[in-house]
Amino acid sequence: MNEQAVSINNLNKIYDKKIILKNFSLKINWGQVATIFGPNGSGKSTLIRILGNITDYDQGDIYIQNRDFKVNNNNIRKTIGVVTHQTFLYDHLSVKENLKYYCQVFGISNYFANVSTAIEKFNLNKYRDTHVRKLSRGTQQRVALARATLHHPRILLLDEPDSGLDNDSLKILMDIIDQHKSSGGLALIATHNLEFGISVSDSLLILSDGQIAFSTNSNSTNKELFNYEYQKITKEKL
Amino acid sequence: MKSFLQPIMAILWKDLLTEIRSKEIITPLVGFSVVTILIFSMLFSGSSQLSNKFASSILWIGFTFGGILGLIKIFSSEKENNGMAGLSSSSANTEQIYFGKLISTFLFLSIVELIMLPVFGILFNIQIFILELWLITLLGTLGFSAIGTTFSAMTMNLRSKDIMLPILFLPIVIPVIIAAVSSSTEIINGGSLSEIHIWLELLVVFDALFILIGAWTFRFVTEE
Amino acid sequence: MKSTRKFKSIYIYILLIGISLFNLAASHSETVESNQYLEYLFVAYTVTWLGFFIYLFFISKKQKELKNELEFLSKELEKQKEK
Amino acid sequence: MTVTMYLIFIWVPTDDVLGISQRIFYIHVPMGILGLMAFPIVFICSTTYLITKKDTMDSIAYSAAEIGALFLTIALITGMLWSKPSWGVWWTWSPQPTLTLVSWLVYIAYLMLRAYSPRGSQGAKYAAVLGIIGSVNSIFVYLAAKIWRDVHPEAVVGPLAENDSLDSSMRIGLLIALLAFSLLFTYLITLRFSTRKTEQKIERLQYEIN
Repeated sequence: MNEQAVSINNLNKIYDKKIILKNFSLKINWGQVATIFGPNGSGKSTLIRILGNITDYDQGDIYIQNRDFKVNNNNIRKTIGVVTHQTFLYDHLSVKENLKYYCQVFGISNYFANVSTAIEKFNLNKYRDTHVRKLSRGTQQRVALARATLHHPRILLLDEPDSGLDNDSLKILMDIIDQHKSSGGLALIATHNLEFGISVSDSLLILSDGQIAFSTNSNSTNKELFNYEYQKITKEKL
Repeated sequence: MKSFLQPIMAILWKDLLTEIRSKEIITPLVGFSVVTILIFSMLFSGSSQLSNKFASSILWIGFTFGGILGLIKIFSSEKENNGMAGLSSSSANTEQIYFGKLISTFLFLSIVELIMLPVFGILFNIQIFILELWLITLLGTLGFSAIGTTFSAMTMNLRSKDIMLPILFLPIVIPVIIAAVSSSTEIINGGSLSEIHIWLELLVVFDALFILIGAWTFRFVTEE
Repeated sequence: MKSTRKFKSIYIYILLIGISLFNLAASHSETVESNQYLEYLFVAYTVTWLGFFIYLFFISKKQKELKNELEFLSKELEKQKEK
Repeated sequence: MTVTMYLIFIWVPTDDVLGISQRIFYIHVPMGILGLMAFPIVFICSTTYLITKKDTMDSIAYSAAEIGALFLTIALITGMLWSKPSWGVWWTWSPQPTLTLVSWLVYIAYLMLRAYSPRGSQGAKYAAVLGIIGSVNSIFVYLAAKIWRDVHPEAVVGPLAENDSLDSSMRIGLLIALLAFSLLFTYLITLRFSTRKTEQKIERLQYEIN
């Protein structure tokens, strides 16, 4: 039987009198990178927060590796890493301390080795003992990425991971995503950056009013069509 | 067992480190509580008989109001840094998060008590180095933290949370205050352990029950 | 809908007649008759019934508002469906 | 319906003006008992809600808490009006009034929490947690106040101290009153519950329209 990595069926989310996701369904396979575009408030971030177990959902099912998301949630969460536009980092702790803390929370026993590899991988050596509140937004974002990949998750959820990143950091990010993909991992990305999104992903989605308004596979032929659709949907919203 | 304790200790370590660096909880709390009992002792001065009877009530009034300020602060660092979201996206259980926060709340409030008791002893001329008195204080503080952690996490997401916390919290904590005040009055006036054992039993049962309820309900107050 | 409402008012009637009958019986069973603290009793009963009355008043007002809103919303929904 | 109720409510007390202050008892005690009876309801419904996430359970808990608050308010006022002529004081801190007052505060906190928390399932979850903690806590409040009274015996003037002196006809009267008021209690809860249902229906319609 073919194992579906992530399968979302008829997901509904209502928050404070507003429908954020409406009968949302999506399937992603291993080794795939899917990117969601969409105007602000279309439900991109909420979707990622739901899959990252930060926000609860009202109706619908999520299956990860054919296992119900709400049952035995702990083991599933070990396979997921999340980056949102909140960094989840503590201002008064240094980069190293933050990473060590999250290693322990994730139940990783040899956290020293893990923290050093992560610091190396994201080129953070310079900042290892700097308090997070003194870092620039871009560096914080890099630490957040390091934090999300500490436990080597097979599923990566990235909400605007490119925000505030300079070109070098963006390159690191894209390398990470490529590596992740070739090692059989899966990534779901939400972004506003069309170029970045199209270059890293296999399938592209446009979300509007909590539903998929348009979806396509990314290859050169329909890039322009996609661009056109994106402009249309965003304009409608304005 | 070790894997269950690891996240709890991590949360405790993180809270302590943050507190050592930012000094947001213990210092203002001690200041507030000490000023409160100072004012009361000033008002009751001259009537030593009266003040002896009310001494422990005053200690607990100071501690309760200071403690509420502390509880408002306990989750504000998590709120500012979105630490709760980070924790719930990790593989830590809500029970582990609850115990981690409970232990750090308990530790902070106990440190405050540790500083307040000598001040209290000096102001009211009371011998404070009695084992039973410390036992009661610790049990009371534990019950205080057990409920406080849950309500602090709950009110974090409410509108006008600074007012809602005392409104929700004070009626619930009344049994703890009654038990702590009347048993420590007994002890201060030379009572023995056998006279207050019923209060100790009440406090132990209260603490145990509300830690269990807190651990179970914590997932519901932190889910978004 | 209408029949349940009638049923409810009968329910209330029986209840109140029961209470008043019991009150009559109780007043005969009193051995000591003293009107010394009459005003307290009067205030207590007034407060009680007034409390219920005010509560019921608010509930029925709320129900009326809700009914209006429900009608408005279902009309709105029909309009949307026609579109 | 409201009009008839109004008439009857006025008529019933006029029938009764002849009694003495002791008769407040027949209102006060059922009010107190029923007001506290709301706690087990809130506790059971809140627990069930947290486990099953069924909106009905949450609505019952909400209705019970609101009616409980109403009953306890009346119990507190009538209690004071009874205490004053009987013992010459408006208020004593014996176990029953302590429990009543603290429970009343808990219900008020519950209703305020409902008003101040975000709409939808989150507010309901918060309220359920408070409901569970508050219900369990009421046992401790009673115990604490009772032990306290044993320690300070001068405070013994509880309403139930009077219980043994009730003769049989008074006891029957009390039972009838309790029965009548429990019917009213149930009726009010169902009324509030159906109102709550309508509210939820409207909320759902609003979602559909948006």
